[in-house]
Amino acid sequence: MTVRALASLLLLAASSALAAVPAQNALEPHGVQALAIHDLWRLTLLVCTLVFAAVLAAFLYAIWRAPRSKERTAPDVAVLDQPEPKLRRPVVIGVAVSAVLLVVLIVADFVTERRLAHLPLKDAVRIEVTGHLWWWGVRYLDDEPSRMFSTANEIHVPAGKPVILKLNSADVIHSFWAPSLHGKKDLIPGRTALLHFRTDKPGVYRGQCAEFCGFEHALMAFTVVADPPEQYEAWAARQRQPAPAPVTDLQKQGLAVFMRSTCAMCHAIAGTEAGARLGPDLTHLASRSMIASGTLPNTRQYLAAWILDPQRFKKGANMPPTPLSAQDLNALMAYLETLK
Amino acid sequence: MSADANNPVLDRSWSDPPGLIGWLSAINHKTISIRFMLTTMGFFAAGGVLAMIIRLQLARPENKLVGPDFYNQLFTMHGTTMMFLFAVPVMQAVATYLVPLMIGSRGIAFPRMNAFAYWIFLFGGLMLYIAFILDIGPDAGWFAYPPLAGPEYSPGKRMDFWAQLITYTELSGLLEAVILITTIFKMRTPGMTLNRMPLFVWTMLVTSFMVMFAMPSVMLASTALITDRLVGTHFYNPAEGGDVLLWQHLFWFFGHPEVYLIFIPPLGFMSSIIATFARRPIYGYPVMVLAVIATAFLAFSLWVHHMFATNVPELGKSFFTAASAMIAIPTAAQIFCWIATLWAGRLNFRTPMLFALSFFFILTIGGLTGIMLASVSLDLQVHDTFFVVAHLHYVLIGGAVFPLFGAFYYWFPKFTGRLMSERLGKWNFWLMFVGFNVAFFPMHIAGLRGMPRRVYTYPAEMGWNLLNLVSSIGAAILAVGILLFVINVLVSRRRGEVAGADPWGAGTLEWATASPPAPGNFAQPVVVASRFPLWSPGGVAGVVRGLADDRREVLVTSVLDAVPNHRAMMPESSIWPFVSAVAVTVLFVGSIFTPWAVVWGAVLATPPLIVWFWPKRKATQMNLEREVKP
Amino acid sequence: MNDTRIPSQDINVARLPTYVFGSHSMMWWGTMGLMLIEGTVFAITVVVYFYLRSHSQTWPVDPPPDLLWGSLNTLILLASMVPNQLAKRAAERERRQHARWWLLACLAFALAFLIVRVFEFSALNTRWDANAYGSVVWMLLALHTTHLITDTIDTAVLAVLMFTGPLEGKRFVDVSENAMYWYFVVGSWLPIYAVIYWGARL
Amino acid sequence: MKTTVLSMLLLASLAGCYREERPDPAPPSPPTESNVRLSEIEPGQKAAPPGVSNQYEENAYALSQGKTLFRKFNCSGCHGQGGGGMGPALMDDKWNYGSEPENIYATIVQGRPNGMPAFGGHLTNEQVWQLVAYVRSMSGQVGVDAAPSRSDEFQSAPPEGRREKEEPKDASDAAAAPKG
Repeated sequence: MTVRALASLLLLAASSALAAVPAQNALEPHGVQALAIHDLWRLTLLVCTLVFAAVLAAFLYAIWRAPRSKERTAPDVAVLDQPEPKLRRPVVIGVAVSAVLLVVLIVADFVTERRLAHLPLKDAVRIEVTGHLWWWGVRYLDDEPSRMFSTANEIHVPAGKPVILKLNSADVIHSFWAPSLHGKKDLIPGRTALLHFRTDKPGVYRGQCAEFCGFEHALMAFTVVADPPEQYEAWAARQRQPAPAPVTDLQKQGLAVFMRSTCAMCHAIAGTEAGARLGPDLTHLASRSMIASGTLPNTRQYLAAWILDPQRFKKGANMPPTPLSAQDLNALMAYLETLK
Repeated sequence: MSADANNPVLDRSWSDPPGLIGWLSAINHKTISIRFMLTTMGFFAAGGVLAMIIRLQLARPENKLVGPDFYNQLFTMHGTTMMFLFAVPVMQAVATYLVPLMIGSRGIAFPRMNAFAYWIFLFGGLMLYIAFILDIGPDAGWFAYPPLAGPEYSPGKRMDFWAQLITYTELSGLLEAVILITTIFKMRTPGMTLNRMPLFVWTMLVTSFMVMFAMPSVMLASTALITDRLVGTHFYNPAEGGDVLLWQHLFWFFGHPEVYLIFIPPLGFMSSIIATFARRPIYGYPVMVLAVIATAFLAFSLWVHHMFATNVPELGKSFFTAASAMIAIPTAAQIFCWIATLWAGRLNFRTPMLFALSFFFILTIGGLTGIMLASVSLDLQVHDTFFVVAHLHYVLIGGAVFPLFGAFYYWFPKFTGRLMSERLGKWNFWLMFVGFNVAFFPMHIAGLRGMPRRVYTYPAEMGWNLLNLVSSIGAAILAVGILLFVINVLVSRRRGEVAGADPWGAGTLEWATASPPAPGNFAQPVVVASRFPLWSPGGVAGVVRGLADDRREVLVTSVLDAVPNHRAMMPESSIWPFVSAVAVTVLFVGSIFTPWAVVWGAVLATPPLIVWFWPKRKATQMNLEREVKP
Repeated sequence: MNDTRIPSQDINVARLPTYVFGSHSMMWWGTMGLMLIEGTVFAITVVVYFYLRSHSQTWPVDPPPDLLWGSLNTLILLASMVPNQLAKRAAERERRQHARWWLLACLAFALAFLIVRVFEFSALNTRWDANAYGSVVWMLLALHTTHLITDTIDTAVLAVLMFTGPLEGKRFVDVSENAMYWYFVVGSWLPIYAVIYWGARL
Repeated sequence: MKTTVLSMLLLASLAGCYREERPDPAPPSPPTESNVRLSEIEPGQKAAPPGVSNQYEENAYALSQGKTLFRKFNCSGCHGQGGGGMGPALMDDKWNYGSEPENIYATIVQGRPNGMPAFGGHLTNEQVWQLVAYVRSMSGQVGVDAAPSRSDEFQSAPPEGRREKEEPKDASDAAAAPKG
């Protein structure tokens, strides 16, 4: 009965997966590391299922074959004083087989760990990811300082190229986890951790914080966008540019609103006077597909609603509500939309 | 067969005094244990209600039932309650009832300390729940990782209450460990050598030793957290030379053994229940004992597997992978021994047995997923996801709660003199079993499909909706099952079938005395010559004569072979453990608000403790009259 | 009904003593249990000290504690083992007079130690809220002081009891176990002393 | 008897809610009319105290938010961790422009001569009141059980919750020379 229930459950789970976008799933690996772990998973699952089936079969057979009794049935105490070789052998064999299987699994794990650790890192893209309450700061590192740039919550990487993430935290412990690419790694204040991965196929992969980090831990997601290499280079080149100067009056007015309201206290837009680093870098805000750390799609309506009252969508968000007149808001939106 | 006879003199000398003051002064181990069990089960119910709210919130994506602030308090309280206010103490609570009976003793060692430990536990739990009701419930997780739980990111007093709760429960737990070890080592009835002890007593002995090495670690860690928060020490402040991972090391050095503190006593329940309902001793007694001891040792060498996602050195991780996997071997050995026992036994499927047998299904799954978590690489994927939630509930509910419920069905007649309803019991069991699996199995899949733990909401398009809905339905079924248990207890306590001394035809000493036992347990303590004295042809080997009935005298025997050594006089009932616990509570709660509370709290707590110790002239006089010098 | 049993191994315990000294007594096991727990606390705190040290580039961050008071206290503590041993022996021989005075002597040593302990705190050259080094050093010393204070109170209570009564044989067991606990306080001080005073100088 | 206990519990729960509520309770509204004038000649005067009671002073979360803002908006750039620097110290008993919440509110919103910028418009009302509450906690003006404890950073002064309460000495006349 239970087995059937499990089977149907699994089926249901599989069918509910159809709607899911983009992948955030350890069972749908798209990076070399996630693949290696997935291989290990399949082996482990197989071994464990067999063991489970064997134990359950032995148990069920034992209770099926044993005669029944009542409270008053005379207990068999004679066995206290005599060895029971018939029972001993299966128990010893069972323990021995368990030990052997465990060794197999441990060895498989070591092999997988080596696979994970031996990703060739030549020409790797280096990205510094900083965890904040509750968003991800992303900085593309380069030997040449002028080629560095910042963005947030959306990490573009070239498909087929190794990526080195340098993980830091600005406040509490977070954990970077994009299950389709690799396992997770904690971002620990006072320490720096490294995470290497490579994704071989272009695509969009979702991830989210996996270490409880307070209020809005649930809404601290990010996306990793694997672009074909040339497309990635084009993207990076654009990101290195400062924000375009506002052209129309409305856009100019929008920038003015940005500078004189609360926005400029926290956000930076390269190419303007806004240089604060407390919130996500907005230089190329319009090029990102999501806002509020993967919480809302980056559309005009959502962005405007978010600016007016972030707590409506993300109760603990540190961004304060900004009461703007319809006119100011319109101008601000017009300006922000130019930040491609 | 029963060595029990009515003995009003003995009853009077071991009874708790009447009245309210008497109620607060009670120190009889059975009285305290019943209160302890009821208290822990009360917290279990409270924790369960919190869990139901969590499941309601997660039943649908983007649910607005509770907000993040309350949700964080909910799951923190749920975890804290289940770990610190239920799972560990309930085992000790049951043990303080059963261990003296199983070893044929009239009482427990240090009975006043036992009462004190109970009151401390109760006050700690009440403090936490009162704080929770006042919106000062802790909200940084039951694991309270700094810096999130530290002064900067958990302002206010919420986490101080949490940290102080740790002090309470660990103090209580440590005292109980000392009490149980002394009881087990020194108060066994003559003839009960170590290798004739019931397996449950063995598991409690091992558990108590583990408590003594594990709990100091978390007490120190939480003390450091309190001082960080209250007086500005820097244990967890990286800017001033502290380290946030220090907490994780200390916490998991306790936290992992804690799982085994919860899991090992139920192994003893299993052995008691299976032996009785398979009508034969457990196969492989020495293996069972050694397996438990091996588990205890290994349990201290795998705490780092909770930290695989941090940047601890890779080589170290491999060691912990191996250790974590190897701990499966002693458990496997025990499972095989039980299966062998069932194989060669004659089985009686009463409700306690059903609960015990469900272990083979649920715990085996939990153990196997545990092996997956031991692997560094797999852990990197499933760590901190719902997969772990599923795993830990399979281990703790399958490995501890189901056997515990079996134990309640099994020993309920001993506690109350009446059997629990078998019909309700079967319903209770099957609802819990089905509900549990429906609730927790889908979580494995949700975790693998990318759902992290401790999230108060999730987007609708992640593909987790159905899994979560099924989990919530299962949780509701599980809750109905547990509700049936409560009903069964309430009904059977008054109307259940009268049990008699030994309703199950069991073989260990707790069944040799009346149900419920008289205040002095055994009118005539027995001499044993077997692991199952009541099953031996001719019954127990003999009786112990010469223990006074008109006062609280117990026989103290040698550690290994239980050779009679001396007669010890146990203390009279006293209100001072209660008063001391109140005073210590003032100290603990006060020190949440000001460090000076440690000073004036200590000044307040010292007099009751001295009065507690101070001998009474009359009792001393009586003792002197009968004193026999060594 | 017991009388009808045939192969009876009945035991009569009426003539067994009502109290004993040493490892046969329950009090000994209780005390051992507490010592084990507190020993674990000390050991873990020392581990914390070295853990923090291994994560710190400079250690100690502040100048190491002055040696004078700590070393003086070590001497006092070592010397206190003499009256302690004598109190223990007097108790085990049930000599109330001797036990009284030796307990008082122990008490005097304990008080002397506590007084010097105040100077010790002031000579640590760091504060608990200065940095992690200060925190762990204060924690170590404070933990040990807590044990000292409790055992001092315990000794005082027993000393008074020896004077005023009511007294019976097993109170001497209490005195004997109190002495054992004092050994623990002394024994645990030596590694803590080494860590606080010499660990900072290595 | 029962009702007494119940109502007391209820009362206590109100107190609890208040102290730990997060996100914070609603702030007081800004002073309707400001009488702070901004010019070098007349460096502002003490506002007539309209008696605004700032609920944030009793809310631990709001105070800690205030502390975060104080650091993140670089108040510490001039005022240090309270000991002062280019700007006056905030943890002592001297107040050039008044120590009452509404005075500090005005100071933040309107700015003061000699370097204190006006943050009006750049901060929301909530943020200003959080800052006000925090600034007052720096000299021990708020309850110790709500005041912030140490931060996870380099420590140059004892945490706010452990400071002695200073008796504010407001500079009584406008002519008092601003510090720094």
